[in-house]
Amino acid sequence: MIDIIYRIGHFVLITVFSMALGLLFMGIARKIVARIQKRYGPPVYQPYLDVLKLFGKDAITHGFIFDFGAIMALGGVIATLFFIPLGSWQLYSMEGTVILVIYLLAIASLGMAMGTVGSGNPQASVGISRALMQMLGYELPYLVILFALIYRYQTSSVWGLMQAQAGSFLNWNLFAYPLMAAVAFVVLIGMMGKKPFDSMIAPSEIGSGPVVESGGKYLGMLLLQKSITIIIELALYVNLFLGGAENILIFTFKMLIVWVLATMFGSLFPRFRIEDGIKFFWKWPLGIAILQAIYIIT
Amino acid sequence: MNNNFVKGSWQEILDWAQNKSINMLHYCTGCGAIELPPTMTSRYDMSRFGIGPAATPRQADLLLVTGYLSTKTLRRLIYTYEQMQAPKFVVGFGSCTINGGMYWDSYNTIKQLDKYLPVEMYIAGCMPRPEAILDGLLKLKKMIADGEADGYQRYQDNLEYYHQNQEAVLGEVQRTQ
Amino acid sequence: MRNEKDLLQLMNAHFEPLKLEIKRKQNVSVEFKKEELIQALSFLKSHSYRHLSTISCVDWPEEGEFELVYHLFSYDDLINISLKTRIKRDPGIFQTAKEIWPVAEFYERDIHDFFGVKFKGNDNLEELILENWQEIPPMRKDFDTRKFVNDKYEWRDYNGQKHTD
Amino acid sequence: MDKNTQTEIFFGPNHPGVPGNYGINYEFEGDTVTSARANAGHLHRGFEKLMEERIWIKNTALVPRICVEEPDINEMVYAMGFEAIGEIEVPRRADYIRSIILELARIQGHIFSIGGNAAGIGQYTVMHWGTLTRDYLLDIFEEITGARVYHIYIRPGGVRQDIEDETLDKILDLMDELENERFPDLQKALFENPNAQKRWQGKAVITKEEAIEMGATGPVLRANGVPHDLRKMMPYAAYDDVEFEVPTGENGDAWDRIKIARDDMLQSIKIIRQLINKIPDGPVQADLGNGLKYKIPKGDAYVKIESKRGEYGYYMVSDGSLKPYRVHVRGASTPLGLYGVREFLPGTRIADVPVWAKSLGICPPEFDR
Amino acid sequence: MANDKKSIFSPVTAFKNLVKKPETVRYPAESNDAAKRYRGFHINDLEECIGCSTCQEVCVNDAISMVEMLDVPAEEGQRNERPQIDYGRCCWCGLCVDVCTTGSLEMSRDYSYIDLDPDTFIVTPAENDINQVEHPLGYLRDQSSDLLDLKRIEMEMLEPEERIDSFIEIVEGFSKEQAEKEASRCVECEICTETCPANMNIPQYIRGIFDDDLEESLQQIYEDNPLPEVCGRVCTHKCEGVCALSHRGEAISIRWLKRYAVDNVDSAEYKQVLGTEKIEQNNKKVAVVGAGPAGLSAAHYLSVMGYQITVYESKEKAGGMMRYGIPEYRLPYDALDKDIDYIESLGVNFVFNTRVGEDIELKELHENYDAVFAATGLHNGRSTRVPGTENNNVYQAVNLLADIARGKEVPVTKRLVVIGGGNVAMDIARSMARIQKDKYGEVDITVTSLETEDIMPADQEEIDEAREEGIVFKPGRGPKEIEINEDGSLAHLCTNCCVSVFDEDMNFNPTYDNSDIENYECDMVIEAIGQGGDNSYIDDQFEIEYAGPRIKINDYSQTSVNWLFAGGDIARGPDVINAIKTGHDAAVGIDKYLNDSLK
Repeated sequence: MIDIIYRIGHFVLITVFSMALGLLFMGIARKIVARIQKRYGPPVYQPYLDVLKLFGKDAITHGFIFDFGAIMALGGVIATLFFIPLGSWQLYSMEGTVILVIYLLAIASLGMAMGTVGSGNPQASVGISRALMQMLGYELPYLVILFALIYRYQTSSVWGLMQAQAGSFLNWNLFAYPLMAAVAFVVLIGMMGKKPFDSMIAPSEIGSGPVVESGGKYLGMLLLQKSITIIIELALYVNLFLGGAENILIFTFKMLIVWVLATMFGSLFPRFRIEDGIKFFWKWPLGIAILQAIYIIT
Repeated sequence: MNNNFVKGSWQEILDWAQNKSINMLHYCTGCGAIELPPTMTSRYDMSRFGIGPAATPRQADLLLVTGYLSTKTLRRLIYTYEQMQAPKFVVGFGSCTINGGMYWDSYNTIKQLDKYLPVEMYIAGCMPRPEAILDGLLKLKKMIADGEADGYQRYQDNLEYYHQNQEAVLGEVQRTQ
Repeated sequence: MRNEKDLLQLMNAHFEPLKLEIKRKQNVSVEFKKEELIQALSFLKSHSYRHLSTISCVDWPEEGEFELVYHLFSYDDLINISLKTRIKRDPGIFQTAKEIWPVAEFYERDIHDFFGVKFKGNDNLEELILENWQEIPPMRKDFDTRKFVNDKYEWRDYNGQKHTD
Repeated sequence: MDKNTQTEIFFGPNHPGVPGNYGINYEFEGDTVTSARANAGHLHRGFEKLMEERIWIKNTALVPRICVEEPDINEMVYAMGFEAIGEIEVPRRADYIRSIILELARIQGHIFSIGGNAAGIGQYTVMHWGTLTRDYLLDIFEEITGARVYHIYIRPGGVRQDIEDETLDKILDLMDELENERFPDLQKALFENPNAQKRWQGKAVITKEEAIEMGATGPVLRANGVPHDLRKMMPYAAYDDVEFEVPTGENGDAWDRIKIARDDMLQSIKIIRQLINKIPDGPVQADLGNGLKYKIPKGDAYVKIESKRGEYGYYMVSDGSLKPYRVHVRGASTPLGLYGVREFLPGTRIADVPVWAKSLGICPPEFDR
Repeated sequence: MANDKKSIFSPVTAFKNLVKKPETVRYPAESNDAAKRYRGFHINDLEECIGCSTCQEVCVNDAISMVEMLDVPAEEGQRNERPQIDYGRCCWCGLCVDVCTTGSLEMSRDYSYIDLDPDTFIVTPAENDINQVEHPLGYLRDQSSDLLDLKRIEMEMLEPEERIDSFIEIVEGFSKEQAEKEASRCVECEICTETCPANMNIPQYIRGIFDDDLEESLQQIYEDNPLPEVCGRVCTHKCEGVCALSHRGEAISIRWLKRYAVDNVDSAEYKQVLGTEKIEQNNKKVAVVGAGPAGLSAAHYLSVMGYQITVYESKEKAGGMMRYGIPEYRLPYDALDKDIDYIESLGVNFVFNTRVGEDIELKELHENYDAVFAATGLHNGRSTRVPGTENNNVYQAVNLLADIARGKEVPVTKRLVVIGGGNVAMDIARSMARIQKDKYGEVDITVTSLETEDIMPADQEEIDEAREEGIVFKPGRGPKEIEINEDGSLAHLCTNCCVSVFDEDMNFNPTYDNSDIENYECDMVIEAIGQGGDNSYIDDQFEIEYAGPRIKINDYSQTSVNWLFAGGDIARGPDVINAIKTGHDAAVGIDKYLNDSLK
């Protein structure tokens, strides 16, 4: 019984922590992009204020599916937190969590898709169709990498993969398989929807895509969902390629470095058109991933 | 749209949050909009105050009426305003929104903005400089924080007055709710 | 590479223009009867005057006429030629130049919006710039914009402070 | 295309991707536009009617408001129209100052539209830099004319006030700064950026025949290798005293047009330097007598100059009274904004609609007037 | 054109900005204030502003309107109205600053004014702008941005050598282009109308000249002034003194424009233009005593109203002081006759060589006519009565001028002295100079006056032109005595220094300093120190009230005797235009009196 209370407490702690950290990271990203653009940019705690304001505003619902979509997106993403080790915190570390995480992330995107279809705005539907196509784009190389790793370390639990890199930093996967880490980094940018691959929320083409109809608390929920997604994807990358960390501080620091690099890299490039984005994913990243996989298998 | 306000401290917190982060609708209705890019981008950078552009009316709190309004734009502006969520604010830029400005004898522009939409404040200028815009927005933030920015409330209370004026100029206007 | 005089001689040779005028360097204006104008347009187009800048309309209420002015430019001669013609004000009908320059359809639509001139052959003449406009076309001289504004809108008197003498 | 696979999108007038207050209603299937039509008229203030109500000098304040990106072009064409009908000689120094102002306006117009194009494809960094650079040019304008955007500076008969020497030096310093720091940054960040090249190359192609047929001029025409520039073909102000090349492109796509915008700016810097070095002394305003009683004989004239988007012309008619009898404004992007949308937009991808609209430099107040 | 190589690493230059200081102006902490020439909110110097409303006329957006300012006095040459600017209309174009006639309206560098209530966006700018905060000056009009045409059109005049030889008119008058260019300078602010004693519609008739519509000009002139040819030449033109353009430039030559308008309309068309072909008579009769400017003006307006007018004139021709007081080089007789002939053609009959009081009594006029207008003017020269003035070589200027006008032979000597500082002194001095030049070949005339040159009543142009014609001025001298030789001829005029002319409350009581004596040899002295009138023809028969030396009249020129109206120098001086004004008021008064709507 105590075990359940402990797990619930642990779960609530992780959710709140990752939300707060995610928003902080978004604030830092805005600051970095601002500095590149020769300006000061909003204060770092600005996302917290945005979320608080959004929850204070009225919002128009477009029917049950629209509401359910937002909740499902947030719920799906929080569910994936169970299976990702954040430094030493770990809820479930059984086998197969890698596949489970990929599957749950897909649920979150589908939730958002359902919500936007409910909104009935053509620009939203164009946006969400782009998001799903882009998912298709980056899922392929990512799966190849994951299967390669699973095959290499003979375990399909994220915790297991993270433990496999224990010991000195030399046997982090980043150094063991640098090419695969680079591909994963590019895929990471695609998954987070950062700059070169953000055609799904392109304001100048389709008026901020799927979220075009959601204001007030719906936008607040989607913002939180985005913050948790950032933390999840960064955590996955750090666990798989930077060997996780003993305590949460080092883990956060590693995530921060990866996040800053992704932001800086992203702010230089205009966005791909959706089909160019997918072609890009299927050309280089997929090729390298397959080569790396073959190298591992033989 | 019955917005039930919970009076007391919760409202103050919301007002405080609202003034810290304002989303300005990216819709340049008139010629004054040319002074918005310098204000939004690196030279005067209004995002320092938490004010940033929003692509759609749903996400926007602040509607800047930058200068004159032709009747065609007025119709779309009313649809936009009604799509925005309370609390929402309208700020009038330049002389055209006060008394017709340069186009006081033009057959296609409206002369007084506050007959059609509730206006929080006016910024003098033709068109106002970025510094004047920032002064205005800072004053707006203070007003929101003190809970004085109640334009949307005024719009609700005398809806009939606004609808009448709008129909006087535009003929029939499609109402959402 | 014709100069202004050659161009006028060319016009004289092929049409009976009512008036020929060299306005300034590289600027010529020729006035035609209404019947001849459209042929003149296509004739000039075939003689290197392929650029149609715009079509202007001027309202002469005393003479009861609209004056249509077609501005052409040649990238070889580098000369600007304004072809003018007069049409009666009340029927206000003229042939379209759509077949020669498809873009003329929109210039004609714009003139229809503001002057009420109907162009035979240009079928989509519905409102381009104005939106459900009930008055007479606004750019006509007999449309008094100040009276219209006085009736439809009122100006602010700054609760009594504005001193209007 | 049967109805159920077709959806209509109102792209504008309230849309970040659209240039100014202007709507393009297009139908699309899958990700390609099938038919489109311009929804113009949102910025119509009836300029031509207002101008007929005001005496000549008053219109100098009204005219720059027509096109907000390039107010000086309107002031210049209005002044040239007045001088053409009235056969008024402008002092040589005024011609030089006018050319300097027009070239400065061209640079700020181009840098702003390059920023706009970059924002259209998501490169916000260049948009911020572009607007920042433009703001330094506005400071110069403020120093010369007394206002940031609407200068009301070029007046029939010359210019309003003289440019002091230290302002001329400031202009030269700014030109150096642009050429040595800001433009190289821009070159690397945008023009050598593979994504940007991919997003613009081959998009929104308008061939030479289509452009000439439609009456489109400026970068749209020059992108097809045709060096047509009114500053060379019909020299006005002080353009006959300066040498400069007319940049051209090859295949008439968005990429060439944006490259022309950049090369135009480099040429403008060259022109401004020559003008400032050779500027003569003397008065800057012809003596036309009492401002309230400007009067020119009966007559009409079509005057046009090279704005950054192409030919910008006024057809002005005077009946010898104190007020213009008729002024017809021909904006540079009129053919594109109305006719071009219907003819050349179908077939482009949805993602490229903002690229299409912004790279062609559609400026709605020009045809709404 | 750089070769646009594609490379994924070239955008990396952007990262250098991470270390550099951002270029944001962190307003409101830091602020680069507006440029030197910035067009901000308006400020206006209320003392310097004369309320001429030219800014209102040039305002593009009808943003400026004139507001009554009670604490500002509405004296000569300015109104008590000041511009009020509606910032719900203003577009900060600065045209009002460019056109401001006094240069009082300026622009500060302040640009920020925000308010919830739109009704506060209106202000009457004073020395602080709408924010009531001191701000540095912004946009300043300069020589090339000035919208006013400050330079007057040069009027061709005869050269001094040429004009001394004859009595031909000096001022040649405007050509068509000159007149239209001069007329184009007028900003139609109507400040001159309020200052002109006759309140003539000056901007209206100048606009007629500008529009090349001289009929319109003539109608506008004749509304208030029936003697335009005269006034076009000799009026004291107070209007040009207060003309709005005179503050920063040269006033408009209003007088010469009036002359141009009237010169170029053929007198045959007058009736047709002024619509006086047929005037329905109302068979009432009015007598006018004296055919001077006042008499003629009353005669004209009464006859236009349909009254039957008879003018009794003591001299042999009509014109009064205009003919017999003003020499021909200033007012040619054909111009004077053009005005008089038109008045005569309206049906006014003149009775010459009949002096009321001698040939006919005022009582008879009272019986035979419904009303009488007395305008006999001041024709007797006053004398200084210093010792020696009784000598026959001492003459009165007025009599000499009358004789010159009649073409009679006038005694003139090689050297002569004129005592007096007004226009009459100038006229007689310059006339005698012409006669001397004609008779002796050279000019030797000295003019002494109590007043120093700056307070001499004569027009400054007259003094300058006289000096050009060789006349010597000795201002500030009091005439003490005329030395006479034994044979009756004059030796010299002995003068002392006149310290002050008027005492503190401005009435005439000169003080002298006898230690400074100067003598001027001369063989002839002409006194031109003022004229007196002989009102005996009234006083003997009727009780009438006086106000000082002049007859007391009300606004309708009615004297204390209700059927008797009076005008001109005997009732109100000092110049032609005031005479015309009193004549016009009398006409209106008589019309009211005879329709008994005046007691």
